[in-house]
Amino acid sequence: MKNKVFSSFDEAVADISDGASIVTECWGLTGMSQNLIAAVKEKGVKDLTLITHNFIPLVFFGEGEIANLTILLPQLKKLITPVVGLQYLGAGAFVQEYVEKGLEVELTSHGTLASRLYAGAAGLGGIYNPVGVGTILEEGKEKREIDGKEFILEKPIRPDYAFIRAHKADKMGNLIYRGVYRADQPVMAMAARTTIAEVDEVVEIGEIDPEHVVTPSVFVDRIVKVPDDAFGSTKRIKEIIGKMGENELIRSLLFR
Amino acid sequence: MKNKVFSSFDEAVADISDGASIVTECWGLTGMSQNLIAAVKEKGVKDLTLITHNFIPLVFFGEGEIANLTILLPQLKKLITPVVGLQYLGAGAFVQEYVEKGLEVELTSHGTLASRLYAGAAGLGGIYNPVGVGTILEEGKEKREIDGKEFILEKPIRPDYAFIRAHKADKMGNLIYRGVYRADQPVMAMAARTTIAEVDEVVEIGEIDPEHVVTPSVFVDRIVKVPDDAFGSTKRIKEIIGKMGENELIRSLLFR
Amino acid sequence: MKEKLDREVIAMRAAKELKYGDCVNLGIGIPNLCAHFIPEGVLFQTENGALGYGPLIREDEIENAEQYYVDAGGKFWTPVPGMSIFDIVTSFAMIRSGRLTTILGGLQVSETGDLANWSTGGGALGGTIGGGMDLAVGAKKVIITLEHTTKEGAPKILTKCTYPLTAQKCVNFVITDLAVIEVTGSGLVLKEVAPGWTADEVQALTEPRLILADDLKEIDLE
Amino acid sequence: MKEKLDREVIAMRAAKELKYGDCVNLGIGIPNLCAHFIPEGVLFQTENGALGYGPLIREDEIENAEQYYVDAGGKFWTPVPGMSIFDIVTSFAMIRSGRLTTILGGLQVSETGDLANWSTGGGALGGTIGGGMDLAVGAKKVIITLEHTTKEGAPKILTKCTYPLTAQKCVNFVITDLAVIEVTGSGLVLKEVAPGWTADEVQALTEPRLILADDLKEIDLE
Repeated sequence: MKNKVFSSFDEAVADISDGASIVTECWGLTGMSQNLIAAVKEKGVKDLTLITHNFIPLVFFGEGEIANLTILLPQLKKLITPVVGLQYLGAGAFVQEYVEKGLEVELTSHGTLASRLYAGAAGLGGIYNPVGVGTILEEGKEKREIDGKEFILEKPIRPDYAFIRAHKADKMGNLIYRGVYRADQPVMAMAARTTIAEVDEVVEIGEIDPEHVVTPSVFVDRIVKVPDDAFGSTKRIKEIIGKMGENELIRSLLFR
Repeated sequence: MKNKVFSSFDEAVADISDGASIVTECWGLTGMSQNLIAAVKEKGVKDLTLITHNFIPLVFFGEGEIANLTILLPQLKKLITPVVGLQYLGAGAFVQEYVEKGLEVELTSHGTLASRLYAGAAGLGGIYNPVGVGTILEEGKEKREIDGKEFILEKPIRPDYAFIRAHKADKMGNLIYRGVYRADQPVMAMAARTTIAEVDEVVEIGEIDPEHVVTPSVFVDRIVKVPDDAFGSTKRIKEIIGKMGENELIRSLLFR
Repeated sequence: MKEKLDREVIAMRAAKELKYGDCVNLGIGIPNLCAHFIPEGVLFQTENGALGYGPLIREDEIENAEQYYVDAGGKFWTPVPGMSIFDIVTSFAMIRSGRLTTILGGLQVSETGDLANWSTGGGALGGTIGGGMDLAVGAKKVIITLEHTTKEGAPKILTKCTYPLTAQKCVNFVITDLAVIEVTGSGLVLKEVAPGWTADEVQALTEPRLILADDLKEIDLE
Repeated sequence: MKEKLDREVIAMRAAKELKYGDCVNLGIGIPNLCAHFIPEGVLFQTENGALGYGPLIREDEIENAEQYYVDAGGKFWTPVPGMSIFDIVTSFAMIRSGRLTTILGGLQVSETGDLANWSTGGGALGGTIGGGMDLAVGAKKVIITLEHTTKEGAPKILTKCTYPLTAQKCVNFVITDLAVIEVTGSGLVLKEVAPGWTADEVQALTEPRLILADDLKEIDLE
């Protein structure tokens, strides 16, 4: 068996170069591959295309508490996402200065992004999508009536890399998630050419029931275990959640 | 909670009428919803459209031993499938007389069928498919070059009914499969308007771990438990497999 | 000035559209409040991949919040038996295959059932799209909750939306602080009015002409 | 007449194209035989939804056959640790995303790497399509095993296939009972010949012109 287990995040992202495209998840704190993101920040590669379901400045957290996706903003050439910022924090205003310097933002919807990633994985050339007709999403795209209904032609997404945050990997690369950490990660792993996973635990072959595998090993190229003191470790996330109650903005947003 | 558990197969298919479309699985013996198929045969509805990954006369088995999909042949108006018959048994020759009487056969490939069912579930109007270019599958379809590669426009499939053979259902309708029984069944359940499952076991709510659910309850409308003496029960399949060794054709096909 | 319904009552009325066995995805704002009024046997769905989960974690329960169990808006919820966890491909097949009901907030609704709810303008970066467009297009029933007019008194139910659209011809029901309106092929049908309000008074605050339902009645919260 | 390689030896040579860590989908016929020669650390994939499963059940082991564990051809296999079970959407994403190698049987291969392997004619019902088209189009490496000529001695490697195509320009390697040929942008490169055969003799049984590899050698089974 190929050795897929890497001992450092730096090593796992070592071959990522300028101009690469990366898909990664971010639904609030969940499923974020914080250490891979931090490693790409550190590496300083530029002109990246970033594909993500949410691109939100998590202003609630202190410096060094989390490595949020938005730290990559200065390294981006293009951003494909359904969510830039949060409405009540001024939506996409925080990326405006980068847009003026040339950042391209391609909006999409969550479901459309899921379908486009699936299309990338299944080798499709395009999909006629029912979502976005008559909206900002149809601008510049082919529109077509099929069986009496209008659709927009959307392109597949086939990223160079997927950064995955999983719960457990066995040494072959089979992954399981936990709760909504799953979300878009399985389809990201299928769509990407190279998949790198950071995981809570690396277990022996046979410890994951074959029926429960969510991402089969063939889709996973590199695995790094998240150390206890690293970003997004169970311990650190617990601490962060514990402190959420102290922040009035968080209290009002998440608990009322 | 809605009562989804039906006490008979006849009751579960009671509303299926002439002209309905049904998707169901058949990979050899596995995953076949034999009792729902037998109930539709018994009911005698006609002009059905049948969508399946394999449509194969399982000539190895005796009358009454299994209820194979091909028993529905006289009731079909249209068949969409990648496999009609087996090459060494004369391929599609066995449907020829029905074709002459008006049966329409639409060929596809396994992967294309999977994508078309997904497209049906995701509400897509069509997909540009890389498979089939330059083959019999492109006949009568739009062909188009996208980014230097040719694709064929394929239509989504949105069947009226899916017949599912699962391992366990909880009373809400969450399903798990076992081994390769899974195959195309999850996407069939997502694509169909009404999903009917025959299962080895109906268990209480909470007995299926939420992380292990393969088909979420919302996709499942009706559930029937397969009695021990019914087609495809664990007991009957074991008996059939036990007798396989006695059949020289099976021995040569499956074990050499 | 006459009293309008408050947000809780709008939510309560919207929740009445749901019945035993329905699966529902609730948007942010008034729709979120519906959770408190939803009848037993209705399952909640969240875009990021869960169905049939339990109540949201309350402010005084933060210590029970688990990172693995949050909805698409980041709110923590409680796992319960019978729920299911799935990936986003499955989640949006669920949303787009007409298996769900959705209750969403609205900025504007048009006579033909167009919905604007993601942006008041400002271009691509003026709002966030998220999964709202998918829900509006794909759900079997789209219920929009909103206040009947802007703070300045201008109608939000318009002949044509002026804000960027979320989806065309997608709305089935509109529930406001003044009325319950059904979107039909012939136009907007006024089904219920808030206590103390007349159809004429509601019409005066609505741009397109309302068709009065044969059984037009006062909003019923029973 | 000079001896050609038998089916087992073709399979053995084809198996040599696989290396540690590869995932492979084997077609029916000669490809199936490759299973006996495949190096350790190569994982098997079957279209109906399993990866990394164990050996096929042999004739004398029927009592161990389990209905839940069969490949796409209906053959029973043995579950082993590390394998994974998945649905067909995942399976064909695996196949079509270039993550697999495939070894397939062939009826004809053309100069440009077109493949015909599902039918010898007879229209839509003359053969079965299955997942072969997906594998031919989607795999990262497509290896075709076939006898170099028909029983009557006519070449199966042709300028243009005469049988209905499986896919265009999809073949990377052709392994026959006489030769190993690589399909390149400039044409068919003859890399290896069967023991006792010369390049000219192989060319005589091949329709398109073969380019001789600089390191043309005898088929190597070490």
